[in-house]
Amino acid sequence: MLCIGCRTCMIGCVVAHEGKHIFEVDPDGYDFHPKLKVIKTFNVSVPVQCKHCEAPACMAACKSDAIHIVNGTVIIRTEKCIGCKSCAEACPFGAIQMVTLGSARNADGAPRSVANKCDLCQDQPKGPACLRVCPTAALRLVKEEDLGQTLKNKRLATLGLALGAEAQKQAAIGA
Amino acid sequence: MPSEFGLFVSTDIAKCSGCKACEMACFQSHNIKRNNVGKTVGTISVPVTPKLYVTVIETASMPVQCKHCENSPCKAVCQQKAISRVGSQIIVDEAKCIGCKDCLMACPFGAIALLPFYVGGRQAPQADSSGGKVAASKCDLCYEDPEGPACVRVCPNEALRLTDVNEERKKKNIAAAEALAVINAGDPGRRALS
Amino acid sequence: MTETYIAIDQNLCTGCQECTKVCPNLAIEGLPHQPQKTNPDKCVRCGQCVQKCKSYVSIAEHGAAAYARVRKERGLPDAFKEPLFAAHFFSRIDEVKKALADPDLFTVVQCAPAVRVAIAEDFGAPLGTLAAGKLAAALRRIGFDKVFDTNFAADVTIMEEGSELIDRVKKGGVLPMFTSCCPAWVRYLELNYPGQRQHLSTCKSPQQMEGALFKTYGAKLLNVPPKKLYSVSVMPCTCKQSESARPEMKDSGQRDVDVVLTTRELAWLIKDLGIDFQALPDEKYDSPLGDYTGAAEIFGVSGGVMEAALRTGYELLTGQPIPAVDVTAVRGTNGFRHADVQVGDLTLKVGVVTGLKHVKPVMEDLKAGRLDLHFVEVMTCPEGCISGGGQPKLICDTDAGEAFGNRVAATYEHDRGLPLRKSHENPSVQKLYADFLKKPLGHESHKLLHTTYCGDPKHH
Amino acid sequence: MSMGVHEIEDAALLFVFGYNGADSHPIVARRIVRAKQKGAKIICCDPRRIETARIADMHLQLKGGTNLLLVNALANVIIEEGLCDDDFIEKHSTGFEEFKEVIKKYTPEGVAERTEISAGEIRKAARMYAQSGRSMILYGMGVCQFGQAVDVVKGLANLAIMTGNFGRPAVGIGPVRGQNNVQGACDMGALPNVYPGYQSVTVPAIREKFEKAWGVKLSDQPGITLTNVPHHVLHEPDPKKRIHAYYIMGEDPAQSDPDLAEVRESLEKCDFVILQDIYMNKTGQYADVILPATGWCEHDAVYSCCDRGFQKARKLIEPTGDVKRDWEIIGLISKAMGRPMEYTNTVQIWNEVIDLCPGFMGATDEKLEKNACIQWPCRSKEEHDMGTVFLHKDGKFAHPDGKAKFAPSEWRPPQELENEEYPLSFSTVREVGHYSVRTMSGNCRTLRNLEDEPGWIQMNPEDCGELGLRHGELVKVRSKRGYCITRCLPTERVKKGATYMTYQWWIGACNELTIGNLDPISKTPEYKYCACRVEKIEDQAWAEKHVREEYEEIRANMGIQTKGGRAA
Repeated sequence: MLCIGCRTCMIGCVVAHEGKHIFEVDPDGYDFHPKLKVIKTFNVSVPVQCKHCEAPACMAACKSDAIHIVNGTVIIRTEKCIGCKSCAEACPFGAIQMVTLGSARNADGAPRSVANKCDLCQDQPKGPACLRVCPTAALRLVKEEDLGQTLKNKRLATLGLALGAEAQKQAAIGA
Repeated sequence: MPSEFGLFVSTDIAKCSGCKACEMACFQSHNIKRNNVGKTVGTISVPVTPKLYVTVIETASMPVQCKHCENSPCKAVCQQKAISRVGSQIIVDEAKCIGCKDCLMACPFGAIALLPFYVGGRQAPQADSSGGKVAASKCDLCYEDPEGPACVRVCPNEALRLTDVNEERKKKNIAAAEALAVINAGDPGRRALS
Repeated sequence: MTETYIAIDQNLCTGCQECTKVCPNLAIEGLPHQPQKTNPDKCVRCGQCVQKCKSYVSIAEHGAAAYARVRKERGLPDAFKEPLFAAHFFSRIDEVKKALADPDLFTVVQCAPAVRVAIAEDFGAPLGTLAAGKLAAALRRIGFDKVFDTNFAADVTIMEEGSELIDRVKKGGVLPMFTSCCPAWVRYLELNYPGQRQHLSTCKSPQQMEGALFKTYGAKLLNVPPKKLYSVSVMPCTCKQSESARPEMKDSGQRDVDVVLTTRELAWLIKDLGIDFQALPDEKYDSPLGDYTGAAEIFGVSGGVMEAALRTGYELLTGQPIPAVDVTAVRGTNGFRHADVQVGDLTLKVGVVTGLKHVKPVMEDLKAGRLDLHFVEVMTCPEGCISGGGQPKLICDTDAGEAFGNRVAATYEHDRGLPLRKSHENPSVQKLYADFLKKPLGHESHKLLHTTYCGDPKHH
Repeated sequence: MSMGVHEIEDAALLFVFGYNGADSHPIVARRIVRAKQKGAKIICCDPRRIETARIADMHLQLKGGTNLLLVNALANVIIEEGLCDDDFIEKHSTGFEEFKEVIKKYTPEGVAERTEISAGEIRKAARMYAQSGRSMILYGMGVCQFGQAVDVVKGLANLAIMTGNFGRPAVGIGPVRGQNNVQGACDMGALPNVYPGYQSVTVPAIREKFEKAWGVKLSDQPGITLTNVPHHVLHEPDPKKRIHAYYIMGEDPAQSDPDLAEVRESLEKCDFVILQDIYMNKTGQYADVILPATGWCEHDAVYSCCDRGFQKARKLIEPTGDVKRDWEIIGLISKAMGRPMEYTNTVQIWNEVIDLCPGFMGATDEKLEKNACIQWPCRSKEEHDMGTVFLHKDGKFAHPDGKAKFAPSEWRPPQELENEEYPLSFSTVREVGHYSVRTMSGNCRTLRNLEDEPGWIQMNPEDCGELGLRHGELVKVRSKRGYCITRCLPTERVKKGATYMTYQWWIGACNELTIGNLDPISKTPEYKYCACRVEKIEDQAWAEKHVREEYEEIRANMGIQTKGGRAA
């Protein structure tokens, strides 16, 4: 709920994936394809991006062997993508977008369009760019061990609540 | 707004009964002019050649049809230039097809079949006049029909829909965002702000 | 020839079960995505499954040999080029061709009202094109010695059934009285509500009346021995064949109707004989058994029998002409509709059911004594005979609204254009009574035109 | 601002009125988010469900143009329910009785219908504001860009005075300015009625001080405000009083001023127009002379933050191309016009400024070098005077009697209301990503790719439904004064009947629609309210092509290199 909808994460994503050359090429000559998208509804402003599912529907739908899990991250190998859109259709979160690449063309010279989604900045030594650039620190990387700790904390809190309630009940009976 | 990327018809497998109404409608829509097919079965005098293929197994069924790939393998392999992109869609020009079957082999979905090609109620001659012509047949989204794909219109179970993935993405994104609001509300560290 | 009428080809059925959704008597059995089977003991032969089925055999997939084999199994002519669907009926074209070729036989044909508003569709005409004249011409080109019309018998049906209703109302007979011209409905009632059989009109259907008259009155007029008279009917219905085969349907001394073709089969026969249907001139049906009024023509649409009965009943009861010939109160497409019609002092409560799935609540009301009606018309098919199981089959069911609507409109159009629109005004019918039957519900009528539906339905 | 920006985090209650921090100032918005994290309550008054509204404890989604009704009603509740800080009012203010008299009739029930906020909500908000202990008001262009703007500012100040929310840490009222360094421009006297340091041109002693320092004779008459320029070019009958030359620095009136048709006419008819800017802009197309200046990272400077904080900015890179620093250009022109102005660096200039402005006197270059920021007033050059974080300490105000003055006003509706022909209300807003008229951000490739021509019109989905409009469809937006083409953005965040556009687009130029109604005191135009209608464009293919071509043409006219430029 910290997100203020500023979309700096989207810019950060593009800069991280395009590299420094975006400041050197023709202003229209690079690919502006953020791999996450800030969504604003009545109740919420938040970037939506890939959840790196354990059983990815996109991977199951891919007929061209372009989607793989590498170290727990779901990665699209765009060079293998035939642009059939099955993964985009399969993703329940809308985390995959079809994009047209300016940087690559098909053998017949036609523009090349591929599926595009978050890869957790796997090539970035400092981790996901969206996290780093967010001015309100609204994003965080959920790791498996964090998930375990969060659950443990929640359960401890639940136990605490139950103890409190029990004490009140006893006090009521005593009174 | 016209779609930048190829639209395609997708199936809700839970709804598809495998009835082939889509195949019949597809055949009709493409043969009204070419083979004088009317509204009743009695007006059919040529073999039924659909552009989508209902596939049934013991537990499920669906019409397999072209996804109108952006980097289409079928188009890439066609030496005759019989497969091209019209707007955002991949279209086969049957007149140019010589039946080499490369596109059938290249398509990972099995969405293309080699079927007899009839014009005016008769099978057209093969290019070398050696016999009846066969040609690659695959979904063209009824691009010449202002009402759009016939299969979608006739499905008795509303199992088919014309899909624009980037449009659908908008809706899915909104649902995902709303879900994140609930997830954050359940997170003690962030609850103060929800 | 097998006595199976409707069947599902186990090799073609994909198990989509779309047919089970339209079957009015739960006669189709099977698992999803597995081939389905019809249970002949429950099937009412309405043929709606045949209309619905889109699971076809593709030549491209199965090859020409498989196609030819199935075609032969189903009794289809060589000229047949249509796709073959899993749900089908067996054709009797061969029997008709054989009879036509037999020099010893005198062939007569009758044709139901709904056929003429649909058959042209199979020759590329717009849905619901009226082709009464072309149809008569085609039947003549095929080689029938006399081209008569079921509509004549429909007018007779009104005389008999109208009189029966008046009789029941006046003498405190069993009410409500249900129409009996739809054989699938009759069979449905026999299977599910045998205790309510006495509510059925004793009248035979127009097809069977016409058949009985052919081989008695007709044989005399034509001066042909009844045994040499071969009687063919063309029907929009896949159940009429089984109706004609019922054991009680031989009151003329022979089988009243020898063979029944559906509309589609007639179209196949026309094509098989190389007749260019659309190029035919308009011709007339042969007199007197082909003379008809508008009241007979509307038998093909839901509410039509009721409307025809009211046109005549009103005048027979009151002695006055009916104020409006178009009785719009009973028209429509709703599954069950009812109206109060003032006939002189009598408020006649009438109901119309179309589509057998709508009849069940009506019958349950009847059993519970809640059905306060005098006369009920029941038709099995969605919008009456024009939507029958033997009518031209639509490639896309999404066209059904247009097809049925146009066929209904063409039927009423034909009715409006005829010089006579009330059954009792048909001069040939009047002559039939004067010369032969004497009076409605008379002795001769009783023998030839009425029946008791008493057989064990499982054997029909 | 009466407080420091960093104090926002420490308020017990933030009353955010007509201010959309997340879109206008993400960095200030971060302070608001932190305040919330630290337990502050937030009341957000805005017709749209802006980001602040999402995290607010109360969102008063008022109808546009009813600001003063709401503000007066809040005061009404505070008085009626005895929530005033009577001691503060007694000791530190004047005019409370007259104020009460005016406010009496603004009951919550009386304004509920017009403001579209229930009396219960108004009461609840008033109680929360009056009772938090540390309530801070932040307001923005949603207050200032109305025909009745100054009155609302005074109304908000009234609330702070009557509840004693002045002169302590983390209270007060804060206008969060519309433009970067607009505070600096005002501080430096870029106003028609004052010299630097808000010293009036009509006070002889002050004028003489500046005449002496600069060695020139100075006028004792206030000048002309920016928004009155078109009038003085086009409609001034006396040729001597007419404006003949127009020198524009870092501003793009042909994009940012209301009623652009009139602005264009005045730029065309004006005898001589000079534009001094870092990039070409729309106004530049009308300029006789263009003076290219250095950008923010190419020169040393002092900025003023909205909280009166002077901050030193240092050159990062050497300028390239034929450009000069702003002060160099001014010096050269001054010299050419006969009065040498020979500075060699910015410190020289700064020293002159603080010596002439008592309020800035202590903000020496040495202090600015050592500290991130010095907030004026800072009157002593001594080490101990580090400026003033919040104003009115101990209840001391700037009026001669040292007291705050209650200033009651009666509400006036906006000049142009919705009507049959133009059934929707229209307001200009900001969007994060493009700054102001985007002279700068439009030249940033990533920001331009994030959002580009022709922009969006935010509309309630119900209104879109009635017009048969879909997301992303191009539409014509029309007012009495003109029209523009933009894309439809259905959003639940906007009330039915209201529409919003950002004003930086060249094709979706919403100032073609806005009205030149000015606040009588501030002369700020009523950007936040006029009537419009939205028209569906049947031929979308044509519209897309039109937008593309128009964009290419505008860019070509501005000398922007295009290579397969992609609008939309």
